Amino acid sequence: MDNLVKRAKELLENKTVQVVIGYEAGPTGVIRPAFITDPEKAGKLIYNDKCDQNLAVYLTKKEVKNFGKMAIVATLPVMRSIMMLISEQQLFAESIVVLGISADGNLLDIADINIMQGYIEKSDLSNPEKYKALLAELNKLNPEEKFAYWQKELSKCIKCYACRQACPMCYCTRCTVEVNQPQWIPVQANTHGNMEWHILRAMHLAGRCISCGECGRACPVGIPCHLLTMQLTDQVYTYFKVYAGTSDKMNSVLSTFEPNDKESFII
Amino acid sequence: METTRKLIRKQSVEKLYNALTSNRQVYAPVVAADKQIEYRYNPGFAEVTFGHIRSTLSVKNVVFPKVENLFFYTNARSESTITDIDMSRIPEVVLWGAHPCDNAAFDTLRSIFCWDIKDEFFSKRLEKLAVIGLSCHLSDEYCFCTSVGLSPDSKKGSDILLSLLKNGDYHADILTEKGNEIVKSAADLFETVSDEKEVITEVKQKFSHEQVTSKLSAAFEHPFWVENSLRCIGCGACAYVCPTCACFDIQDETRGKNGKRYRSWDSCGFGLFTLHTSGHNPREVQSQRWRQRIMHKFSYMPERNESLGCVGCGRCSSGCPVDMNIAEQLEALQNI
Amino acid sequence: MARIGVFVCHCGENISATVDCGKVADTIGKLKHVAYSTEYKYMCSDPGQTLIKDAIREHKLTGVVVSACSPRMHEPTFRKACAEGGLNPFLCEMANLREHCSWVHEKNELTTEKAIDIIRTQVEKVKLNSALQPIRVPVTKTSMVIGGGIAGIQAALDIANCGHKVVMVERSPSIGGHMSQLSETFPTLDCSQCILTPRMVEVAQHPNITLYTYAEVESVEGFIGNFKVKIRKKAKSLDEKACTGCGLCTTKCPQKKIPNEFEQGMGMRPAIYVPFPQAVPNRPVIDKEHCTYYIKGKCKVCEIVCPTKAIRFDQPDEILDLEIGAIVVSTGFDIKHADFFPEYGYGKYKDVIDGLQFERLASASGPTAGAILRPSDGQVPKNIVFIACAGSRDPAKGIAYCSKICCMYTAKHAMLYKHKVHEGNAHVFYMDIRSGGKNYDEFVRRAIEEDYVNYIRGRVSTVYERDGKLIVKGVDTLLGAQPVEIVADMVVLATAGVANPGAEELAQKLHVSYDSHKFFAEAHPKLKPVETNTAGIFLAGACQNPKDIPDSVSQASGAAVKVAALFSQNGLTREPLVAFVNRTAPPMYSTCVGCFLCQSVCPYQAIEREDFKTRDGKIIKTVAKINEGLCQGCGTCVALCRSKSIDLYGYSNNQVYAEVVALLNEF
Amino acid sequence: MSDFEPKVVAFVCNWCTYAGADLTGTSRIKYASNVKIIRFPCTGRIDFMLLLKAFANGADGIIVSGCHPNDCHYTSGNFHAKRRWIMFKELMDFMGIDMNRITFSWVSAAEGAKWADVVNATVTRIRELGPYVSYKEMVDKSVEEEVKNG
Amino acid sequence: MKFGIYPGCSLTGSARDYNESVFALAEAFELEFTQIPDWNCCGATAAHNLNKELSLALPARILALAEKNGLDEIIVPCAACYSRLVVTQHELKKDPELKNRISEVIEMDYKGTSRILNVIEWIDKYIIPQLDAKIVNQFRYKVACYYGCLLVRPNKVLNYDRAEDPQTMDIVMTKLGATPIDYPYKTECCGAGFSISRTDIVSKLSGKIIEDAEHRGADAIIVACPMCHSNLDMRRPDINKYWKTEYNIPVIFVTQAIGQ
Repeated sequence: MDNLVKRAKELLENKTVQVVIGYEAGPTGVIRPAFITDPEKAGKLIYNDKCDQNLAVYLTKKEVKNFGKMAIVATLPVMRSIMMLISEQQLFAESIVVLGISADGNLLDIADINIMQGYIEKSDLSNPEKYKALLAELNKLNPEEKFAYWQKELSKCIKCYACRQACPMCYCTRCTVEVNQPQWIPVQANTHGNMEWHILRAMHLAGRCISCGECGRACPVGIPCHLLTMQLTDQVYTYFKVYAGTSDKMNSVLSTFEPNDKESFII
Repeated sequence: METTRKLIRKQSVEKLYNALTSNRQVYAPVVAADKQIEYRYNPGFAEVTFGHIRSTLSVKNVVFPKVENLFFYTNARSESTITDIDMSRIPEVVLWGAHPCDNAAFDTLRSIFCWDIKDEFFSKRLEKLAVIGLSCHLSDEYCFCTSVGLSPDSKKGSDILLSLLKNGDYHADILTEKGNEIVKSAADLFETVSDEKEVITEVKQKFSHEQVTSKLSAAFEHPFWVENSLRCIGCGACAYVCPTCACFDIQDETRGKNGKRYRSWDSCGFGLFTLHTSGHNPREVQSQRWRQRIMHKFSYMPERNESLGCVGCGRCSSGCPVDMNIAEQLEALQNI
Repeated sequence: MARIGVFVCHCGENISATVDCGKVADTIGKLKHVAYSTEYKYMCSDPGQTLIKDAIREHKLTGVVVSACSPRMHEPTFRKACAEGGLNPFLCEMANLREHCSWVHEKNELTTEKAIDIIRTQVEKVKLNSALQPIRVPVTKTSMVIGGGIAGIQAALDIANCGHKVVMVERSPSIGGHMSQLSETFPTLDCSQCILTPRMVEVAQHPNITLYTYAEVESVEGFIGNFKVKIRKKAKSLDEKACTGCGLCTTKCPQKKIPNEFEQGMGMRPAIYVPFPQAVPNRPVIDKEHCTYYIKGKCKVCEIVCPTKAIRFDQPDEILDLEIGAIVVSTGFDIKHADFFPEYGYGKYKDVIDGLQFERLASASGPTAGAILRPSDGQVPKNIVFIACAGSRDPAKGIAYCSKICCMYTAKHAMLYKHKVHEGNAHVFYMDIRSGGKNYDEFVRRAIEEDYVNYIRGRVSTVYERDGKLIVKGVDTLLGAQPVEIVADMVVLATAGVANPGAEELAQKLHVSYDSHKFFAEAHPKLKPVETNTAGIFLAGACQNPKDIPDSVSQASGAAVKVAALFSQNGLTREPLVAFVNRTAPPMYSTCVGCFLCQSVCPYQAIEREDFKTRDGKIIKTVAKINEGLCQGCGTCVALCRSKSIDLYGYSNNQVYAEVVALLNEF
Repeated sequence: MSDFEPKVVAFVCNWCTYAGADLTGTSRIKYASNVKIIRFPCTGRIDFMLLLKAFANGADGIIVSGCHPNDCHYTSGNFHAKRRWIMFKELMDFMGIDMNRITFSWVSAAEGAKWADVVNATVTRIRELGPYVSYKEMVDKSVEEEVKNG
Repeated sequence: MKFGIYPGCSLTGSARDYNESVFALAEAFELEFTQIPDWNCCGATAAHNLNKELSLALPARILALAEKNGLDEIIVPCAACYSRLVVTQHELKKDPELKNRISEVIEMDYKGTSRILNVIEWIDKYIIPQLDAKIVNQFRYKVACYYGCLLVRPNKVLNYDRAEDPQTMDIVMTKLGATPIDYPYKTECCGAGFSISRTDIVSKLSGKIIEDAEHRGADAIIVACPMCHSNLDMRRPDINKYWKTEYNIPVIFVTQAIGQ
């Protein structure tokens, strides 16, 4: 990715941006986020198919924002996250430079939001293929089996909230779980409390989830919690024909409505 | 007590295990369906793994569970009544096959829970716990026990420590009276020591913890903290998988007239951990929280508890979603 | 410590017949925090209310639960009683034992238990109630009427006659609207201008009405009683005070070939013009788009001829800032134009015209002085075809609704034609005749039976010209779907009434909702037909949907009453059951993170932005803030808010949560 | 399970269903007493978490009811609620939480008889389904987990 | 520029002249065609009345073949074929499930990425810009542009021109130097559905179309559909017999008009 390094270096040198958020390889070889502020260190930046963390989570982070204008290495999910963040007024288009990465790993020329929008619109926005199969499997189960499956998975949860912290859309400074008047979500990490937490999380991401799968990837105990939000992403599309993160002026599904929204269960 | 070493044959290990599970809760590691290593109560012997490097979660929950009820209460019109927890319900547990780092952590935890007043719940659980440890014959790049004064075959915290021999049998170091009791209950399974070689993995020392500790005292304002914690997303995973992290939160939960008070795990990585009611937060940003974590383990604890707050298990690093590698950072810290 | 008083009402025997009120009062009395519990035959009676007032004082109650009938019935009664007893009225809740329990269940243990559950739930709720003060909002007693058609004129006069100030804003140079273009009106056939002109003059002369013509609404901010409105007064290039309205300029203007809007393009006007002779105000404006001076930089004939030197070429647009208390929207409607009907040849064939053009032809003040003549050659049409439903009730073309007025005016047109061209034949193609209204159906029957208008039930597929005649191909569905072909001299399309261009833009400025056809939406289709969902903004006339004159006028009077009622108070008092966004100490200021999804969920635009700034003005944080004047307390934002930063007085998160817990657990 | 008396909580809006239930009362139409009503200003106010809380606190069934589409007192609260319930139902179905235990309905202020029907149908259905054992078990088990050291 | 061309049955049979003129034009304007290999029937006649999946599978196969051969734009001179192909593309875009099913039926991947052009679109896009440079004789005639039914309908699907009083062919003809007449029979039915079974109806309906063009003094009727052509031209003796007339106004393809 010589182009990426070159572009990052340029941006830092001509002071267009003060920090470039990208990926580097750690000493153990694990790919991790990198924050480059010195053009001489731009060479650390890499991009390969293992770079799957959604970096957009850092765009709302105070200490990163403090640098000034940010450039960010952005695969499709990152670009969609950026759209969501702008539409939800957590980010200004002028405060970032998008170093878009195409599906085949090449640097895209994303000069502005409209170009990014065009790119996103051309892309496949449904859930990633590898999760579609898992979702289909789960959807085949009967209700008792589903309930048993999720109880078993969620009993593992330790409420470390890595799923929340890794998610670019979970940018609230105070989460519902931290409200204790009333105590919406039990503090303790038991199966029931965990289930309520994960239902809450999925509902709060309904129509906002951009299917990056970061929550599931971040989970230290391996709960496939991303399947919950991805299921709703499918359903949002089925019912309302929209995918999240396609435009910076996008209306959130649960904060808007159409009078003729169809359902079949209200009597 | 004087420690003794015996031999236990490969076949006898299973017998010992089955004997233990017949009259106690044995908490042993298994490979779960999703390939995660987790501890379960009384799994079948065939399920128990002897070849794991580290379980996803530490085993601290046997003495410091995710949630510990402290008491129950009932509110009536004029007064409230409190019902204490029936401590006798705390089961006797044998921790099976835990590695030396995890077992050493029980001492660290004791130094926190019992530094002045003995924490009842912790002490009771520890009292009812017997540990049959297993020295490490495997390790990976995250392991750094040798950098924190331990080793793959440290005996600290174990009642019995098993070490794998080349021929598949085990040496059993009987370290405490509790261990001795267990051996006595199945004396026929233990034989005299052979001269077969133990298989112990090698863990390279990455840093000197003394040097880290001495550097930290002057490093509070160092730019290191911001530079190295930018990528930290502020979840509690490192604290929750850590065998020595002991912070907890106390909550009441009332439903109608009945309620309970309990404590549950908390993490200094959370933004709200130190948030005051006033809105002021002394650790407002993630770098300050990350610094707290390292400082606590490598500076404050050695100072106050005379014990290092880290056993080098590497879980926080392997479990971190953004590769906050603690050994790497400590290595860098000792050179600042 | 909470001290709750519970008052169990027997309601004669309405409650006590199935609920064991004694047991209920006893059981509740044993609950924690219940300081007083009693039963009484009629809580709403004077002695019953006195019981509450006394108990409040005697037992130092901090909350009251009256367990009686539905709160929808007596909540105001008991809240008032509490206030008189010295307790904040919003610390009183009602438990509905009658409608929701005693009347709907048999007499048994379960019913009594349910009564206890219901009361306990309210006890738990009332413990968490807050003492609230009614919200007071001042009212600026000046109204604005947007649009000076008949609806706007009526509304403005009615409000002004109630003694309140009215600002009328009209986009075109004269008020009068579509009604001023009409010839005669159905069903009485009286002259439209004859009845309208006096009212136009009255508007101009009324001391309470300020008229701004050639002006448009630039922006609207604020809320009921307190709107801040900017109006753009477009430059007329004229000193209105100096102008005497002599009209010399209009006759001398060398540019005379501009299609006359008032005549629907069937006549011409000069670049400096008065739209029509009876215009109010009767002063000319210069049409800058067509004026030779503005285009080429020289001419100024009008300036030269003007005896009072009133022409001002360099006059700029003027922006007025107004404080307004209530707004009546009466911007009217438009009709579908040429491109919509390629199959009818409208726009292609001169003799295919629309209804408004026919009005001008038939009007005595129109381009033909009232004679019905073909636009193409000025001949009297011998055969005329009227096509009702040209566009309306045609979902395929996007206009699914009935334009309502066309049946009537088509009948009128046919009648007028027959009255003027006795030997001519008038044919009307129609889908249905919708003539509901006083004397309306009789009017249509008259057209058919007395004036021999040929009504054909069926639609027209195409109109084309051949050898100078218009061939109208249609079908007669009453004669077994026979194709009909009429060779006509003129075709009149009763084109669909549609929303005014710019209606959508205005609706957005006003924050008023509109339907898919861009008509303004009423707050409730049945019970709030003149209100919009924005408090203080009302609708009159055809901007809501196509309407005839009587309907427009009655709605305008309705809207005027709404404005007058609002202005009859010195300030607005509202129940304080509104939402609020929490505030905390710096540096957080609020747990609100400013995603503003609540803004799109709010039906009332009640959610505003609040910036927290450093001393040197740098924005630290922007969070949501509820405008209490606008919030109606639906709480949709509360349920949506992910960080639970919004809450609702009266139905707070804590309260509703406590209710759920109280209903389902042992106490 | 003949002696099983299901606990059913009804979350209703003030303007339509609450008023409709008042009408059921004034019309003296009888219905099962298992249902207890919690009043909200609007269906838009009903937080989905409250439904879960009802189950967690031992409800066997839930009714959620408000104004028919286009009749909302606040013009659009029920439309927002409808979207919310569509998503909620899909999520619950995906997780195996029994949506047969929740009745969603539109009951206007004039539909006193419909309210009685909705309640009776719901109570009958919940009676057939029995207590919501699997959810209660999860809640109880969670309490048990704490005692042991899971 | 590489185009695909789908001739369909008519162009290889009754409308050979149309085919030849399209190819002649392409050659003259240096546009290269690739005939979609192994093309099949578009199903225009009866398939869509009998079996929906069949009626979609037939055109889908054609489109899939085009995709497989990398043909981004396909010219479909026959209006009936054009209609079937566009309708299929529309239906399958609307319903991804149906798309998958049809993909299975035709045993080929179908993405729906090819752009389908009717002959007028093609002329407008590729011929007109070069016209001035190449034109030899202006087509200075009064013409009646006859669109027929399938070129512009169903309007919501084709999204081409307006259904009533379409203009595109008139505009193209104007650019060629012709004077299109105001012609109300532009989209009237020629009786194509009864082309074989009830030639009397064809004669009656097509006769009116010709009559009006003659009456308005047109020199030629311009068409862009082989079916229109055959009804207005090939059936002329029947028409004249039916109406007892001697109409001889020529009916020519729009492509022939350019070539002239």
